[in-house]
Amino acid sequence: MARIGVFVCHCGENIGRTVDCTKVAEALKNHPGVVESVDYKYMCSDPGQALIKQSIAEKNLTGVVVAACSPHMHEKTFRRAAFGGGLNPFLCEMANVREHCSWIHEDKEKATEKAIAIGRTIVEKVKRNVPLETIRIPVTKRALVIGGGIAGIQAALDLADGGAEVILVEKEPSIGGHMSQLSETFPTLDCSQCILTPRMVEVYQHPNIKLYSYSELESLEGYIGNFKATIRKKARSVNEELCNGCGACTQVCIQKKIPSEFDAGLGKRTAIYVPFPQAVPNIPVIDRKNCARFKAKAKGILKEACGKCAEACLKGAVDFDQEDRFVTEEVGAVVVATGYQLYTIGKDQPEGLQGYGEYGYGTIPDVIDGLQFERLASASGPTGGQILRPSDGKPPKTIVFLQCIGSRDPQKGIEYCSKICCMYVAKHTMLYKHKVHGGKAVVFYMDIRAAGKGYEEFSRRAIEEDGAIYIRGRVSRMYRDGQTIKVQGFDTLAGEPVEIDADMVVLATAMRPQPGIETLAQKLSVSYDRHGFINEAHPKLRPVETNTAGIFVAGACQSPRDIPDAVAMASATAAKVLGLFSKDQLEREPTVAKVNQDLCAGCFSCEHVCPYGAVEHKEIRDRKGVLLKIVAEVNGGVCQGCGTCQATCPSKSVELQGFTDEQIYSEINALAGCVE
Amino acid sequence: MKIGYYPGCSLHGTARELDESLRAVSAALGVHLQEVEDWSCCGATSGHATDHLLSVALAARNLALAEAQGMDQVLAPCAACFSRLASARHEARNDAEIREKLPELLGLPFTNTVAVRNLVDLLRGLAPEIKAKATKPLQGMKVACYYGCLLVRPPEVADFDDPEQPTSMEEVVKAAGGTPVTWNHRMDCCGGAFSLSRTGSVIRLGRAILDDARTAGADAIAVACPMCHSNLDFRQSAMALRGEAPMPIFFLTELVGLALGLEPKALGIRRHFVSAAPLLERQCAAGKGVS
Amino acid sequence: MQALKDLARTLLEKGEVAVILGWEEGPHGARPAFITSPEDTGRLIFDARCVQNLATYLNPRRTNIKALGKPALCVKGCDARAIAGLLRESQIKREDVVLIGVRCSGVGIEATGPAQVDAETLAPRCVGCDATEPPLADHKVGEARPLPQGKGWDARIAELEAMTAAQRWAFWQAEFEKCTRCNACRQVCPMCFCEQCVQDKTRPQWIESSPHPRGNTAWHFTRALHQAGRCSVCGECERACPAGIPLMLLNRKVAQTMERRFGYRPTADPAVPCPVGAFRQDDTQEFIR
Amino acid sequence: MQEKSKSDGAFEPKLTAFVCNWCTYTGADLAGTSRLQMATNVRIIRLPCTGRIDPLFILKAFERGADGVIVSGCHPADCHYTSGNYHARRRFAVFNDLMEFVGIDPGRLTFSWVSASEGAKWRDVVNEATSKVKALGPFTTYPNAGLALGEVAHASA
Repeated sequence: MARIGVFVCHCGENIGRTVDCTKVAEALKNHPGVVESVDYKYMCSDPGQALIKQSIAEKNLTGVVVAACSPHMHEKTFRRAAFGGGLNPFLCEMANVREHCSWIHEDKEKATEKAIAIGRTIVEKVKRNVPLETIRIPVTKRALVIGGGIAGIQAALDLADGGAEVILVEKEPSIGGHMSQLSETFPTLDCSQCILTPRMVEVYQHPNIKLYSYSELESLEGYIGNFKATIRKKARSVNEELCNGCGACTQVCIQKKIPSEFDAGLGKRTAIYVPFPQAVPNIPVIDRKNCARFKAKAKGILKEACGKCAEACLKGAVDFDQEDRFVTEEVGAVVVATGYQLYTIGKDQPEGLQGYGEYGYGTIPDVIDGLQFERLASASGPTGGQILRPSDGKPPKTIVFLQCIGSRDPQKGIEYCSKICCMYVAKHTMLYKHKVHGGKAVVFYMDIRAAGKGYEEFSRRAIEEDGAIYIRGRVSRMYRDGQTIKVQGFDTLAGEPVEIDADMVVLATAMRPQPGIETLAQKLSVSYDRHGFINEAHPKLRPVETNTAGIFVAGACQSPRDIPDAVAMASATAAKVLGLFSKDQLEREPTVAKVNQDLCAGCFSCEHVCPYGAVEHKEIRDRKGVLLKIVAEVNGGVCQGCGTCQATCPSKSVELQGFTDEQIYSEINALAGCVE
Repeated sequence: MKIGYYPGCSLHGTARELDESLRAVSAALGVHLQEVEDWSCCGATSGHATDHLLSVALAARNLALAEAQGMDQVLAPCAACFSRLASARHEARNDAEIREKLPELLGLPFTNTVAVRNLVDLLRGLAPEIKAKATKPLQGMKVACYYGCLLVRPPEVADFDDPEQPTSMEEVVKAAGGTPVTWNHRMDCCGGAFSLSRTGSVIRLGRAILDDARTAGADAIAVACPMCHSNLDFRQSAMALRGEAPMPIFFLTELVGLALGLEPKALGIRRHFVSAAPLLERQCAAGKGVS
Repeated sequence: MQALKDLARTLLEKGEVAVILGWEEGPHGARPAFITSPEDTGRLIFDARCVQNLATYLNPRRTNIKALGKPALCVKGCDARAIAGLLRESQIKREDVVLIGVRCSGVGIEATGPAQVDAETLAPRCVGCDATEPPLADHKVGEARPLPQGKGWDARIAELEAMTAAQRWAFWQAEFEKCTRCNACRQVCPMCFCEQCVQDKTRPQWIESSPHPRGNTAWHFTRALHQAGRCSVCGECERACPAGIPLMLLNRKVAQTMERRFGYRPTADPAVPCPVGAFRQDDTQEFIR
Repeated sequence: MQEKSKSDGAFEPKLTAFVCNWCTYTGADLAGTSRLQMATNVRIIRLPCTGRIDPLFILKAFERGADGVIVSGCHPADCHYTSGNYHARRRFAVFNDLMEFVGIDPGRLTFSWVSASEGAKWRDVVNEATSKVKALGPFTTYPNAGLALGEVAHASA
């Protein structure tokens, strides 16, 4: 006979305000099988938990129901308390009367009535709970880091220094990400590459880090502690073992006019190229779309058009026939750090985003975006660090900077703030003023968001010391007028239209997740918001975890982040992963499916629907060893407990522990007010 | 194709050539225009400045009539008329209160089912036919397409082209064999109804437009709005400072008409203040079609 | 049907099989026959009265056919689909049974019907049959004659769908009310092979077992769902129902869903997965908000 | 056995919601943390995944006097278990069609995808489902199937 204890939490006023907790406790007291029903101000407090432990002992309870917040919040807490009281933790369940009741209703009477109903339901369930044993599974102490930008680099280094093996996968030929393209960084104006490149080298040389550059994640199987990652090493056309990075091949390449991705299209590169001098690894890659040899091949020309790079290579490292290769790595945890891309301002936009045709990006050569300006300002850039405008290579006397291009503009499909633009525009104005004396920097802004250590001071400095002119308002349109660009906007503080003749315009465009993030998220089965940013498990308390166990997120793929944020997140993920690796065995909730082999008819419908291939075949033989039948058996280690098998089984011969038919059946009945 | 036709006051006055050229072109393209019986003012200029409900009702009356006369779409060639009629539809669609009031106000049933088409929108739809039937394409004529303020704005009302980077007029001109030039002032204000009250402004604005078109190397400007036409055409002499070459202002329909080989006379081109004759002669002399 | 008799005889004589499952003349029309000796093969018949789907006898939980030795089974095209179903759900192995496919040009509704069917007497399930040439068979006998025109279920389904929800509810309640839960529909179905039927489960008792419209509704609803993508459309359930409940309307309705939504038609290819238990990322979901 | 909750006389329907733990349940939590007010009529039964939701649950809920049922889980491709919701979707498709065919008003059953970030959508689903069912009135025909009129009156009293 069940002896259930019910504990109703006021959660201070959170539940108490709209739910009469005492009444709930009273009502449940008379519920069949309930031997103890009390309410208390804070059940999650130590005294509250003590209350539970005490009643378990005194009333020798067979089950505990805590009517409080969401199980996602405190289920673990109270199960631990129940365990402390000598009860199997899985005999304790939570009735969610806060998120699902007190917080969403005002009518106290109705809310209380509902809370009672919720309570009854869970009581009925718990009556049918059975003691379960936590499953222990081994942990592979290797981590997969996806993305070799600053976040990925930081995470990899912290993990490696913490003693974990790291697999770092970067889709570009070199690690470094966007940070390697930046000239200086706010708010300290220290040279980006100077602080980044040492870390890149460190990654390359670290004994615990295995780097797959020019590679992408193909698929991920398994579960926390036991993932199997398949990685596609894209055909580099250069043998990484043989190449010594002398660069002879790039010297002789006949294709020299290809827009360089690293220089954001402002510089040129060859078809066989190293993205930038400090690239890690310093191994060239052949861009097959632009290589004369491959282009000819694609056209069906059999004669080998060009092989200069191969001839130039003393190591014989150039390998035109190289193909994509697949390697599988077993890892225990995954860190996603794929970073961002800039909103493309041109006319044709992906996934329904509208462009900013009125700003003439792509048609007016001297209208560029923030990253391009970084390259112009960078000593390693196409102009060697001089600010020269693309059209005629003259130093611009007036530059107009436009903030919030794409950001905070629901009409253009993005309502969020990209966080970094205010600061980097301030930085740009300084860099410009420092390099072009007497130059005029005008900024059109909506608000200046300078929250961060030294940020406000930094943006003030741009205005007060370097004399950047800030105009609050938007630009309606721009057009080329001879050598200058007419910028027509509105000064909302002065309340009058303004027209500026600019030599160059820099658009601070929105930060968006990398293309293909959805596909990646689906491979990892982590959720993402409507913009494609990866969802964190909890906005405040679990900022670097995803809602898939063992998969973590760092940097701008979670939401717009500046470098300090990205690095902080990266270190946080490392801490999380190392924490995970600190155990030899992982404890898993025993919510797994079990087959009733007497009743199983062996139709294996369950096998077809199981997402994890956890269903195995088992032969049932009699004493003499005669095969009686073949039935399904669930591998508890592999099963993740979705329960699709049970809903599929026609004879209900497989049960998901913790969510058995009997439990749900009784919940359904309880809701209808009938208790059996 | 059959389509309701709402000329509006301008096409019976200052912009008769638009009416004439439109009818001629429609006939040539097999579009049957059915004039809305008993049509009345669209509520432009003064109407919508005085009273909102009135302005909606004035326009809605014509739509209601079209509805009663079994039309499913109405062509409003004047940009202002188009804007008013389209706004009325928009209001009736989104403002329940107004929707309720309209029927009794109009004394007519109004279900807001009649689509309002713009001249440019219509011609863009017919571009393939124009291309096919263009016996005298405007080879090489450099045309600056001038949208003005109303044609594609506000987007939720006009709703047929990009409000910032429209392309529809250019498409039509291309179909007619012309070469659209890229220029900057194609969506600026021409001064509109201030032609009489603040002529100075109109001249200043118009001059900027003409100058920009010239710098872009245009032979002519194409418009799709009677107001724009009268401002740029009628006031052009006043805009000239240092004897710039006159810039013919065509209605889009006239250009299409020329391409289709219709007589300039039939298109009412002779009604222009800035004569198009020199240009057309040049074209013809250069053996570039167009008599 | 001499060919059938001869084939059966040789199979038995050669000892390839120990028993032939077929049809024979019975006191009330055609009935299933179990022939174990070559002499008796003369009793075998096949005509439009041989409506029974013998595949159901392969269910070990129903008949211990194995005890007699390896069976040869006479199958019409539609019956072969049931065999495919049993293979697909690993209830039998192909090598455990010899299939004698009988070319069929349509059968009647009852075993007592005429030996030759016309538009009037043709069973609805045969309308537009695509398996007159029996698939999957080891041997084939008989000759296919053109299938007569007939009336299927779809017209009736359309009628019902034209009604209001309340009217449909009333219609089905009236039908379900007749059900005595004799379970003939289940016992005769070759695809009902569970160790324990869900309606016999008591902990919990999802389906009330007393013959009462509420439980009956749950039962027939669930039965139809469990048949989704599995029903071989042999119509045996409806034929077996002593209360005359139009069960095949339910099965056919589900079959329509299978075809409309998942492009699936009952097949004799065991390799084709059951549409319920498979999925496409772009499956229809207009009913989901 | 089933008592229809009657506060201030007006019909207050009972709705049972079967939701998945990872998307919709979390979405409902978010609705709570965001204090989004909604109808009090919906009672949630938490399941790991829509894949676990058996048509029998829905039938039983109706049988036991639920006036409406909500079934909700992760959007396609968002399933925590990668494909549970895809299988569920097919199962529900068949259920949906058959249910209409046997004459249960589709308005009584709401299927929806509500992600962990769609607290507001959950509120809308709850409110819309509730008002739909309110309009349809108490669902007695199923629970009382086969009862003589007298009994119906008695049961719904």
